[in-house]
Amino acid sequence: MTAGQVVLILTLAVPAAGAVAVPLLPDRVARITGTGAAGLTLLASVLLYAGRGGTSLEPAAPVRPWHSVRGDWAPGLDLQFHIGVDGISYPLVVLTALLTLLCCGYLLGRPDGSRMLVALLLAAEVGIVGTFLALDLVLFFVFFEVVLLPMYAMIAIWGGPGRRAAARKFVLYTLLGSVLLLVGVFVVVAAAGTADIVALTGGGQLGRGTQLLGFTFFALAFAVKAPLWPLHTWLPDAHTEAPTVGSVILAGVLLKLGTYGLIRIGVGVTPEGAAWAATVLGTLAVAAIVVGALVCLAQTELKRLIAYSSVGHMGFVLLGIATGSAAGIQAALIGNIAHGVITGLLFFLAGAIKDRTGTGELAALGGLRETAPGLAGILGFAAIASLGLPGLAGFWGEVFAVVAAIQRGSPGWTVLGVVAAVGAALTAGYFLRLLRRVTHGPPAAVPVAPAGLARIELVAWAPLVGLTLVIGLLPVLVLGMAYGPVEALAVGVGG
Amino acid sequence: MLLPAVPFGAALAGLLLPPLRARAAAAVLGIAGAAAALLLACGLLVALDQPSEQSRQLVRFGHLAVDFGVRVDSAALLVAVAVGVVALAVQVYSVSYLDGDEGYPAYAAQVSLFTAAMLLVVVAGDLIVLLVGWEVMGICSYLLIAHDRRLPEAPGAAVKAFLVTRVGDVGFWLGVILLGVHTGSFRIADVLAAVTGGELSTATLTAAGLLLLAGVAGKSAQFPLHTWLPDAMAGPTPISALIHAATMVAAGVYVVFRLYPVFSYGDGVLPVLAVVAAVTMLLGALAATAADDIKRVLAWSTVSQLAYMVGALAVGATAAALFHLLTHAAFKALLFLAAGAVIHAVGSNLMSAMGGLRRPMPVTFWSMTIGLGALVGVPPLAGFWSKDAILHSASGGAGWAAGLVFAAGLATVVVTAWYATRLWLRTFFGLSRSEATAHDPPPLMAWPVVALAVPSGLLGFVALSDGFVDRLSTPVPADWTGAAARPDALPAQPVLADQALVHAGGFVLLPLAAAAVGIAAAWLVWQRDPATDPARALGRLRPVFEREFYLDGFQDVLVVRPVRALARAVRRADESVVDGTVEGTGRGTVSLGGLVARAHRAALPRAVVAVLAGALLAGLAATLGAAL
Amino acid sequence: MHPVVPYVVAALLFGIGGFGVLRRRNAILLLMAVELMLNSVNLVLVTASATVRATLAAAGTAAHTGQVFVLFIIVIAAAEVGVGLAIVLQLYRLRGSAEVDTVPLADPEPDREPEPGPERVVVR
Amino acid sequence: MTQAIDHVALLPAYLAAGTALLALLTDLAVARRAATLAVTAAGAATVAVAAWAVGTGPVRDTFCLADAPAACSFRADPTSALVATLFALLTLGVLGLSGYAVRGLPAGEYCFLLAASMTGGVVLGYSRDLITLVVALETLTLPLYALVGLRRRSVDSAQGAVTFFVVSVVSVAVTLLGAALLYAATGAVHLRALAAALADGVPGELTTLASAGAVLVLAGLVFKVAAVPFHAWAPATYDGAPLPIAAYLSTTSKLGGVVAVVYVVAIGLQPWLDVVGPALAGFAVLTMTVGNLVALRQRRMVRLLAWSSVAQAGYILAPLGAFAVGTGRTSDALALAVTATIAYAVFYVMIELAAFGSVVVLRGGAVMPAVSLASLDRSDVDGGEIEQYRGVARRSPWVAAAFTLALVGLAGLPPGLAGLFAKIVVVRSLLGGGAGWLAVIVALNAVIGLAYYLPVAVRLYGDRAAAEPAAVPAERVAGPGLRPGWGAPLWSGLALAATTVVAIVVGFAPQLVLDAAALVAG
Repeated sequence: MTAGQVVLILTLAVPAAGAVAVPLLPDRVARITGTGAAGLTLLASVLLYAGRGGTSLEPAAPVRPWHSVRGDWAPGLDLQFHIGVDGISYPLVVLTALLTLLCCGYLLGRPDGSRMLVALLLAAEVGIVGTFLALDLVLFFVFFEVVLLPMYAMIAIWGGPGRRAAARKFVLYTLLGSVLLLVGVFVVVAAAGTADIVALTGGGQLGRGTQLLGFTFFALAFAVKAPLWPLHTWLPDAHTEAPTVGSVILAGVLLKLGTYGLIRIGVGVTPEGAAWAATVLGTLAVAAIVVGALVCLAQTELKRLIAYSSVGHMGFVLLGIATGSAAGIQAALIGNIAHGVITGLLFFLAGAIKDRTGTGELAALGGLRETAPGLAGILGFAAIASLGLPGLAGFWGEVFAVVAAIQRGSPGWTVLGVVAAVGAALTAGYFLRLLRRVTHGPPAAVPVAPAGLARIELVAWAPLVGLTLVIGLLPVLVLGMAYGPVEALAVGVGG
Repeated sequence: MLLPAVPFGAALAGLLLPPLRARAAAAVLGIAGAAAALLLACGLLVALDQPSEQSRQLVRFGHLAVDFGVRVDSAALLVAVAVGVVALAVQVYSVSYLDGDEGYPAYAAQVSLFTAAMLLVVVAGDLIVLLVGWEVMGICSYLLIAHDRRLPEAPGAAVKAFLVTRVGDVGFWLGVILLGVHTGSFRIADVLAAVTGGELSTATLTAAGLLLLAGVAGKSAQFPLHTWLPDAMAGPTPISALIHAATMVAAGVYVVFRLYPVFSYGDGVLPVLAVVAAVTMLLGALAATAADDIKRVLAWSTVSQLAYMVGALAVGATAAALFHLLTHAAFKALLFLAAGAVIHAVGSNLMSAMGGLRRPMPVTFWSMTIGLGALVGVPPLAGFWSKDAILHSASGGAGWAAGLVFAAGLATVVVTAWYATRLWLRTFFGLSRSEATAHDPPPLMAWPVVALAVPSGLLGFVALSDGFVDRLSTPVPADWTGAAARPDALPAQPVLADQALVHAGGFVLLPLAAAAVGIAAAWLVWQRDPATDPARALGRLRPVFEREFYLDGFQDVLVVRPVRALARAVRRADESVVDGTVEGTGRGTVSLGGLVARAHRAALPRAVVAVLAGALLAGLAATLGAAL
Repeated sequence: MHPVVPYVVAALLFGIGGFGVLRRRNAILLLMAVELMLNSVNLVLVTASATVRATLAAAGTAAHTGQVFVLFIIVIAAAEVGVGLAIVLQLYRLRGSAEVDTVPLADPEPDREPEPGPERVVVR
Repeated sequence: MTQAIDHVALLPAYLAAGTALLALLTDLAVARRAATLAVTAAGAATVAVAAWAVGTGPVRDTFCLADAPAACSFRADPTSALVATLFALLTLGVLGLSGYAVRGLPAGEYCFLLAASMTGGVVLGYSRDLITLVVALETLTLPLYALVGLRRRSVDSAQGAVTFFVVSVVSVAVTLLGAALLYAATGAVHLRALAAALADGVPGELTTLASAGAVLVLAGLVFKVAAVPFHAWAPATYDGAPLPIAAYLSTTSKLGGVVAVVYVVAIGLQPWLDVVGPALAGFAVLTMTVGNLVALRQRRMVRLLAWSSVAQAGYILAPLGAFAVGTGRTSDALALAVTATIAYAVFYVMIELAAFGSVVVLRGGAVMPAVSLASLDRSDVDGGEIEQYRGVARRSPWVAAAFTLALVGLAGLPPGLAGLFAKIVVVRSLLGGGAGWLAVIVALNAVIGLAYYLPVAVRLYGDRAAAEPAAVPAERVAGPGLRPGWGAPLWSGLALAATTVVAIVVGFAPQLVLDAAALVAG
């Protein structure tokens, strides 16, 4: 058991232990232990970087995990407890750990924060980190499902007025996605005999027919999770009703399960399927961008608007994946991280505004600049970052998704690239409209309770603001380690 | 490398560090940043003899690398110096102009951020880094226009400014990406080498050229996308001076200057440029004649002067264009700052509220006069030399495009002269229509105005020195001598007009005469009745010019309203159709469940019937199956 | 007689039994119908046992299995009738009538629509 | 010639029968309820141990035909040991849960009938020919008619019993007819002999007879599992029966049905699967869909659990159905399908027992507002409305947690890992067997399933509307002459805890169940 493997297991074990321990402890102590557990997980996930055996720049074996742990769990089900981290999954794991820590910290400072919510956050974190680390298809599915109920409970118990219906729609829709994933997994496992992702990547053992069928199931499952346009209707409801912390985790990391899955399994395990469905996926992605932007222009509620903006941003990420080229997949990876950080921040802010003014309706808000200048400033920064201002994190994902689309050369793809660029302009449109409604203009009648920023809020948001700036200026941080694996994936798809 | 970094550091410090909220510290920081940038630019200008380039790889997407490249050459440095000068002047000026405003620290930081972004564009060695600077400038202009809390229409103008430029930027994005994708790298040097080396097909070049042109039109407020500039006057005056007169709007011209081979090799791009320039020139000038708000007059005059530069580029006189850019930066910034002083004194933007300020505000009067003189092109002042150079090269250029630019140029000279004089007379002469006791602005505001008056006056003479011309030459690789060098002869490739900027001889008289005609006409109309606005002479045309040819209305009807309607329609569709199907399936399953449940709400016999029927059917199916 | 005759009789018996089960309202008469069906099965088994011994001579497997099966069936039928009558009696005593078609399968009142209004969920 | 009878093989059956008798004797001799229950529980335990011991020993055959040793009626191999132990343990669990119910019911008769039913189950495990199979099934079911009707003053109970009785009798008739036709066509009653006869081809004109017989036998057996055309009795019977008996019905009786179907299909009708397969697939799909759909609309708790157990029966039958429809009938494909069926059945049985256990404890423990004063007597408490379970979590958090875990397990979601792995086993065997379309149907049904499990779970944590009458205080409940049994809550709680722990352990180590199931298929 090398140190790396121990740390790898810790990243999963610590939140699991936390999730079990927290409900048993008294309220205050529980929340502190919960935050402690989240902190430890972040530390463990960061440590994973050490001793990773050098980032492989040249396209090495398709998936070369830095550390990996392998053990038999249920051979009868082809289920191996095989987890490992590599260039593609590492940034996402760190992002998850960071967001969960921030959420736990945020709850620590709030009067109405409940220890059960912290426990559910840690349980969800186990599921999400497990999914990112899983190198066995069936294990991927098991962790993919672990996330479901904690999120349901979060929305159904601590949500807004219409939470029960929204939570039920969320859980049923996502379950539909994950059962399709189960069928897809076993279509592949039945054909290939093994469920090990490292062995399966590159689609060597699978015939073309199986790859196409498998990819269809995978694409459907992951399209539900990372909302691809026609399958996205659960997202706005879930976001509007979820508590602040729930929205942050939902938008920040849960959507990435879909796109990460599409990259690791869709493009990795069934590359021929990915190549075959590229144009369909690309068109739907661009449709997501444009529809997301247009619907946001006509939105009247703050959180719903940010939810639809996620649909648009994930559209760019999915466009990147659809192109199948190395540039496209890298654009998707950095798009993932950037969206996670920025939208996480946006939802924190939306929550803060809702707590202060009691309403999310844009019509009722206004003139935040006068009443809460600090909050307005950060909201402005987050909105500008989200509309893809170059120099901030959001820009790289969007531009290089368009570059990858145009790089494909065929007229169809160029049209997609152009429409995506126009979509980006529309994004600017609705974000500035949001800013104008919320921050500028005369102060609205709605009383703003604590005008200043609570210390806990600053602590929760500072890392996100910093990260947006740093990733914007130095995208190599996120992409540096992913050159090798992405190159290998792209070769598979003939990108 | 250092050049953009200094103001960027100042900006970041100003914005983020709350302890610096104190006014004094922020002011010092702002001015220090601008001054440092200016000194650095001048130092480099003096020290540097040939273009130097450093770059460091930022990130690699697939095999497309993006590196943080900086390319410094003489033309870039000249523009950098201009930017430094104006930025410094504006920083100093705003200290007193915004003394009452509590948002000043953020304002100062945003101006430094803007200066950094502009310098980044000027020295950018890589297309993506250029794009970064380009967009950051856009966002800074958005933030600064919306700076004034009390002004109700400020946020609207800011959003409009950003969105219109953003529409242009979509074209810019695509142009940059097209070039980058086809040359395999985003470094400008590689791109230019590929262009001149003939690796890119003319079709791609034309497409890239036109797309970049869209971006430039957006940023430099050329014809289709110019509607945002007049509204941007809602921002504080120093901002109008810095962003909407000297730097940002000039960035578009500079980019065309920088990527000139792309435009010149793509066939059909330069004629389009020329047409756009001509139309904008006339449009801007005519609209200025009828505007009553002093800042809107200057804004429209900026639009038309920019059109001059674009026209010069269209005709191939890149050096003349750059020279006009420099002079225009100086005198337009001067005019805006002076106008700021006047507004500060009189308390209103409208010229109808001004008049007879000659005596109470002598300093402003004289600096405004130099500025207006330069604008019109009165001989000794800078404006004359640069405008004359453009007109000369336009007249010398081959092809109908050059002729069009020349004709439009001449007509604009007349109109410019007319509205400049009108502005001059209505503000400083006749009886004072404002109640407030006008007086000269405080020293902090006066000094920058005077400082800017000097280059407006003397910059023309610098052009006389011969060393000046080749500094302005387009930074094209040395071997590029002209059309002949390219194997496939490009049709109607405008031979690069001879770079001589200064040339005496009969030709100079033509624009002078036109200017005189303009001034005389305005003076005559004003002289008959000093109280009323000479614009009434325009008669029926006035409302048309006043409403700026209703372009704003067209844009609203053609673009804004349909997009909003489409958004509402898509939202309704998305919620009712897509969401409807999902909810529908849910409700459908439940009602189906109800149906089946009702079938079970019967008595015991039905259960037995089910058993026997089931057995019967299964048996039948099996026997028939077996029989097959 | 030809072995098929008893099969036909058995089939008829089973049909009558089935019809009786479906038509009869009174539980006890229903039980009698079921007995009829069971006896028809006995008939089939007995004839089968005879024919099997004749045709499948090789089936030395305990020729009389069919009849043994019949014995078991008779025992089962008896047991069932015993318990069945007890149950019907209890139903009669409680409800005053042994009518089969008044025995509801599903609970009478309308079924719930899936989601009564939102209610607050309280978690300590 | 006397037949050599191997008594050791019969030991578990003897013990089970002995337990039944013992229960009667203790009730006569010692008239106290606690003693009877204790004796029966001890008896069940011994049966389990004995079955396990016999199972570990060599394979023993008894009651074999003199001339064809292969065809034996009673075979004690590891499979039968597993089945017998399962029956014994389940009966033990149900006995544990009967703490509350037995106070209102005649304990002696209750324990005797339960033990008798267990004997039937145990014998079913060992039976290898149609006659013993049918007799064992009858011994398993007959006591249940009486047990269902045991709640003396409740009309529902009587009606439930009659429904169950009538439909069951008709189905038995159908099964027997099928068996008779099979015997007529092949002359064989022992499963192995039947398979041999079918394998070497049935004479021309008898094939239709044989196939009709096969399907009718299957139809009868599938009634026990409450597959759709034959399921109408289940909700009424479960709701009418006392709660432990409803638990017994949905777990043990259903397991008996599954074992019977597996024995007949896997051993008896193995060569004729292309006849039987489509029928099974049809039953599976119908059962799943109808079960889930109707469960969406149920208002009473036990009826919801009844309908959900109907749906689960659909999932259990799916692998077998898929196997027949799918391509390639190699023997290991059959083994894969049987393993999946048995594994799912074992997972299901455990979770279902946990679910019913929680209902028993919640209803029995005066935690809920009694609907009417009439049902004050804790003995004939029934499942009650789902509404009554609102806000129960605040009073008894641990039981509510166990109930939620069970519900989520039934739905097949992670906290209930057992349920999740059960679903995975089914889908894996379906896709392994090549019936992809059936896998998709199972997947969709899982989604519908969650749609009714989750609202129930959430209601446990719902907020009790003030308007409802406060819970009836415990002391008023125990009226004169009704001593609250021998620490009823203790036993039930213990049984529930044991089942939940087993469910969790199996959740984390599903390989145990899979190896056991492979045993059966082996």
